[in-house]
Amino acid sequence: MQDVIEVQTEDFNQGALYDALRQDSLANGAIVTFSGLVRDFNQGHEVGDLFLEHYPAMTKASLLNIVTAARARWHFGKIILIHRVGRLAQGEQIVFVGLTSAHRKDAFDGVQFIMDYLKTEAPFWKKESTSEGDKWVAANVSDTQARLRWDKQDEM
Amino acid sequence: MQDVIEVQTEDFNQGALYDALRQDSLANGAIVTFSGLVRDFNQGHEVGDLFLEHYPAMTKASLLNIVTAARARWHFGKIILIHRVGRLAQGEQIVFVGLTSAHRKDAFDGVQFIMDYLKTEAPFWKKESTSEGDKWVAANVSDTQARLRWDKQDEM
Amino acid sequence: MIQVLFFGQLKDQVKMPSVKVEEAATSVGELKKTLGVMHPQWQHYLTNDSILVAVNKTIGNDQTVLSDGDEVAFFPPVTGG
Amino acid sequence: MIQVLFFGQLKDQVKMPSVKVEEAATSVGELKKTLGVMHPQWQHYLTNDSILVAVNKTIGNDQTVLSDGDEVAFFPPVTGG
Repeated sequence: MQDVIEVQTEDFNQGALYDALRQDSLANGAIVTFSGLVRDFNQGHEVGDLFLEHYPAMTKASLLNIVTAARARWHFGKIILIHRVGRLAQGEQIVFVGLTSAHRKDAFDGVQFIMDYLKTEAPFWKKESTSEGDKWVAANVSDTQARLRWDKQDEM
Repeated sequence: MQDVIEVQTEDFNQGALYDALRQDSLANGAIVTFSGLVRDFNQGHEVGDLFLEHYPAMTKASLLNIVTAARARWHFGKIILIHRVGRLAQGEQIVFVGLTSAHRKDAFDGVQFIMDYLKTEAPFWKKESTSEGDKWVAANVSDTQARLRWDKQDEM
Repeated sequence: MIQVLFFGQLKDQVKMPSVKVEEAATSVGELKKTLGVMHPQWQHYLTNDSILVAVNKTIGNDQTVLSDGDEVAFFPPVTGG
Repeated sequence: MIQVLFFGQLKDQVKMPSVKVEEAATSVGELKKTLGVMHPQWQHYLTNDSILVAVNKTIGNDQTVLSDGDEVAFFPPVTGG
């Protein structure tokens, strides 16, 4: 499998990951990337640092399952999925998903599918430093809804 | 307007464009990029070089209209749209669309909206060098369908 | 005078990138007829349903009104991206 | 013996990251009852509908069967990405 799936504390270089996707991508003219950053404002309050906890033994297997499920639905060239853990400051990169495909729509769908499942099934938990102390981030209903739309895909 | 809209013969550096998007993106934690490359195979035949013709006086205005229409539908931080013209070899980058948003779904929708309109309304025409000589690329019905889905958005 | 431009495959079909039309044409539809009289071999290409038109860099149609000095571009469906 | 792990806010609520359970529990539901007897103050958190469970790193539910040596993790809805 040429895919790259990593859980790491280190930052990543988006441009280098894009170049890795582009390598040998002659048959796959569409490249879509998503990056998620630490925001300064979340769920109505100011945020300082973020701490990302995970379940080490399970996290990577979970991400691999998500990528495998995406590959079962569409044809992709290469997929790169990187998620950081540990302490992250405002503006830092949290997650990268990028992939290549012969078809533009498949590429967009694939990255969104991976993000929607990651947001609802991969064992990561965010704790924010706020002016009122540390605070575990609550799960978002909109993420669950985004995830559920893939179940209904066949009816569309 | 902090947006960047360019029609150029020169190549672009995806990583540098991403860094420009990320700059001052504290309120917009989602960054989505799309890149389109020259494929080695298109509409059933092998392709060599590609020549991209445009209508110089109209092209940039058309791209600006598309970006303005996207901004009227969603809230974005920064938008970068670059389209190359002239002669391009296999594997070269043709187009880049990238933007930042506070919401993941808006970011994906925005990049797809811009690409769908660009593919159907921006005055560019591709001529491919094939083993049987030069050949103007025919428009894709699937691009028209992709473009039309935005008209129906309100019913969804 | 109206400046007429052709792009993409249409430019190859009419065998020139542009032409000046001195006769008055009040609409794009009228202009097409005038061009068809000047160059009968163009009629087939210009009346193709898929051909698009832009008047002064904005997409129009056969009903778009023309004035002296306008720039009118005819082209096939676009294929960028 | 069953190794029980807690993550996220739940770890703070039960005030420990893990606990070993020596008593046999045939299912996740049974294990929750056992934990609730051992630590009555945990009942409120473990019976929360939103709490997820993974058995040997795979998502399960109250009916998932347990065997000696299993690793069972309880955690709130995930918030990565």
